[in-house]
Amino acid sequence: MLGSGIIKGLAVTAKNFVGSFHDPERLPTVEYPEKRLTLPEAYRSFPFLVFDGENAIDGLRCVACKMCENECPPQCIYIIPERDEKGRPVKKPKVFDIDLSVCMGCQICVEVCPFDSIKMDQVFEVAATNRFEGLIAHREMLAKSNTYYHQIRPTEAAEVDTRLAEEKRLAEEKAKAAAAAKAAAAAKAAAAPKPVATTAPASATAPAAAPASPAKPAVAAPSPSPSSSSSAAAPMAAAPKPPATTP
Amino acid sequence: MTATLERLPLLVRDWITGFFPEPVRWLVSGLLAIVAILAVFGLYFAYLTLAERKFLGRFQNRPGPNRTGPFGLLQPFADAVKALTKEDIVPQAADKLLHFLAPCLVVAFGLISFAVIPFGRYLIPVDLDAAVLYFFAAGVSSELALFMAGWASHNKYSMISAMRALAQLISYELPLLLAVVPVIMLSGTLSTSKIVVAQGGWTFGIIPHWNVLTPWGFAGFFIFMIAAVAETNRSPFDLPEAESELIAGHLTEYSGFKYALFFMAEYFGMSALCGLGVTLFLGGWQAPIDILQVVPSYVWFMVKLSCVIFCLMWVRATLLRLRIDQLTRLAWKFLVPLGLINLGNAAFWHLSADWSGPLQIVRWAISAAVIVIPFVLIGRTLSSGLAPRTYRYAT
Amino acid sequence: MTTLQLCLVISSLLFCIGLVGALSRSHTILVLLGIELMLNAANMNFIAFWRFGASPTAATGVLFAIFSIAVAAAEAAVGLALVIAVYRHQKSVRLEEANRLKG
Amino acid sequence: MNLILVLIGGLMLTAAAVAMSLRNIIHSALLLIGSWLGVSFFYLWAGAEFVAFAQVLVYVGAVSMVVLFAVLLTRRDRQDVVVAPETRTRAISALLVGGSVAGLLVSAVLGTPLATGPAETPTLTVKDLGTLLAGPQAAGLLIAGVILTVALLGAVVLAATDSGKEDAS
Repeated sequence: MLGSGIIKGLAVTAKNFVGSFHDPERLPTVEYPEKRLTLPEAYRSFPFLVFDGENAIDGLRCVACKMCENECPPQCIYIIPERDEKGRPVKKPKVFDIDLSVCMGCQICVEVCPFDSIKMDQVFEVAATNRFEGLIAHREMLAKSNTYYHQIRPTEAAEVDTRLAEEKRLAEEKAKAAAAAKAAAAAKAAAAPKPVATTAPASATAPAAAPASPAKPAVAAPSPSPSSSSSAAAPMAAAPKPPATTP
Repeated sequence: MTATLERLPLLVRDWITGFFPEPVRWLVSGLLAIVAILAVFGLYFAYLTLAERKFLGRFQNRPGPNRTGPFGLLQPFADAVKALTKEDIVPQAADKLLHFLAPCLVVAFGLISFAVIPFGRYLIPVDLDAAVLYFFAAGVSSELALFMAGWASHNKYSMISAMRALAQLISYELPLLLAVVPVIMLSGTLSTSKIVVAQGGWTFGIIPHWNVLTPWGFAGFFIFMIAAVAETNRSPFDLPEAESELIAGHLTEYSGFKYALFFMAEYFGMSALCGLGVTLFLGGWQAPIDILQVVPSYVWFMVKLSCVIFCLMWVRATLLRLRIDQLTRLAWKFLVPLGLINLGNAAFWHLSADWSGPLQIVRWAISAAVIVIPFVLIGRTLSSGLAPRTYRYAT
Repeated sequence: MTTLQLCLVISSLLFCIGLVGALSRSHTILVLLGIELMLNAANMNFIAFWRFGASPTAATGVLFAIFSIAVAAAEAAVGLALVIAVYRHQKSVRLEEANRLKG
Repeated sequence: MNLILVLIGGLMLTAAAVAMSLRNIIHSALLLIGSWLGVSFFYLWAGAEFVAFAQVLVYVGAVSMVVLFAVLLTRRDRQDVVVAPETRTRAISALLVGGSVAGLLVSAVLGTPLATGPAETPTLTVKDLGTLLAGPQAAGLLIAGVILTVALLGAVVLAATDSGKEDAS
């Protein structure tokens, strides 16, 4: 009969109306600034830089390799590497800016970062009174501690920490092996003039690991370890060897 | 005690007019009536907007405005301040005079309809002999103001909206009047106060003699309310300001206080038309049960009015906007024929007024059949080929 | 001048304004509106004679005015339908251009 | 008493005269609505309540809508509502005719001794009107109803688009 659909619809809205007064399921709205929902761990807004230790700038994991800058689709990242007094690049960003009004939150910078230094934040209240200065995040603003990272995404951070520890261990072992090999080579120097051939399996990591040692001996080492490839948050699993940005 | 409460507004009026000399008392009492209507319905309008927003929120599973004051009770005043402080923009190519006149007229026409509505036993601003006719004469004029707004804005969307407003008015004026005619026929008067008095009395002290509780009155009430929603341009018949198609229709080029005036006029018009519906069909200020007469009559009127307006909000929260051809088809192919049949039904009811005993049941059965059978048949014709629909993706 | 005469003078003037409008304008709708004004002037006379005439109890004037208003509505509807029909043929609403008997 | 009448009449006549001389049809139509409202105020002043409300309902509610619709349907663009001025000879001759008719009517009105009845407002309730319309004047009512129905049908037939013909042309 004509009108039965209208009555059905009215019944649905009436249920909503009555239910919203006593059934929490029917009133899912949260009074936002006072009450906040716990964000899901995978929630992401804009990137931030992770640092270890106490000092935000010195502890930055970033080595200013510019991979994220190159890969960023809207090109919102701007990096100038630090240089020492002789003009040689140091493995630290002097300027690291992200234009938040341009960033689209695609997470590609996180995917490509070989050093686990850039991660996605969960802060979404980034309103500013100025469209230009207010929304450009500088290095100091972006740097957030590893503890904070553990707070916002515990699972992923733990995974990253294990992997970094593993890599550190591997790098140390390798350094030890290299040292041992060097010692052996030195011992054999008189007899055989070709010492490097014995360390062939580790040669892939050598160019990056070796120059990293003066500043941050333990942290940076891209690892082609297959164990982390299952995790979506482990971007370097299939990452290629970083280009040699350092001599 | 009850009598005092009932006469309270009159006593207040007499007390105030007592301060003035005799020759100007009629003027003062007239002005008092105007001020009272403006104050009461101004406040009613303010809280109606809040209630509408809160209720719509509840219908859609959200709490609605609740930030300004406790439970958002100060929201209407915040809105008023905002509307008053906003810049008033007049388009350069607009017809300046008409652009200014339209919001003023729309509120004026919305307000003058209140003059003939009996708000209580002794509370009727003007007790005209041809009150119902006056009401409709005042009501049709407001659509003219909408046309002026649409025309003066020099905007194509506003123009389309103005055309739609006219088409909608012409289409729905007829069912509205056809729904009212049976009431006038049965009560034998055009005066709203006498129509309310004619609906007085209770069977066994609990069943009121309201028009809506008869077959023809029930049908008439529904036709009236559907047409009233269309006349006041409310959802689902808010085609003149269909925001998805016409931005805001005739309101597109209005801002600030002029916009607020249109908003106010919409609510005044709705209150007035619902007030007429209450007067004609729901017994006006009559109490629903005999013993509840201790409550003053004007309270009953406002309670009924609020209930009817709540139903309109409920409908607004539920139904989708019609297309313009569906809108006119509903009027001409459904409401007008039903209204005409209902007229005959009311005539039968009038002629069979002296049937009693078992004949009373026959009377009810015939009257109900006369309205239900055409409803089903016309409904079947109208919806043939439309239902049941199958949806491929939705369940 | 009695009140009745004043009423009649006003209605005569209204009639003449309608007449001048109908004669001087060439837009069909305006001509129609002028005729409506003349009709209104005539209605005013009925009411004036009912109110101030010799036998106000007869109510004939009021009844005549009611019928006249009803017929005026019909007249306006048909007239404007004619205007639209003419416009559709001639693509113009000016009376001078509607000068052919054959459509 | 007469002051109110003169006021109403003056407003009504001014509105009508200005409406008839304006070039923008929409403005003309809206001003004419004002003039019709003035006529209804006259009825109200004269005590014919029912006629006054019927006048508003029919003229302001229905006729004006039809007029505005006709104006909007018979234009090709927005400028079409502003009509070209009439020729001078036409205007002058119309004014001459109108003026002479006015002079004739006014002098006739003023020159005729009119029989006036009692000064008090005759009471005519809606109920009286109803009994009159349904009793002695029933034939008139029926004829008016028939005329309205025929006019409605005729207007629809006239204005309806003959779709087949439109395609051929």
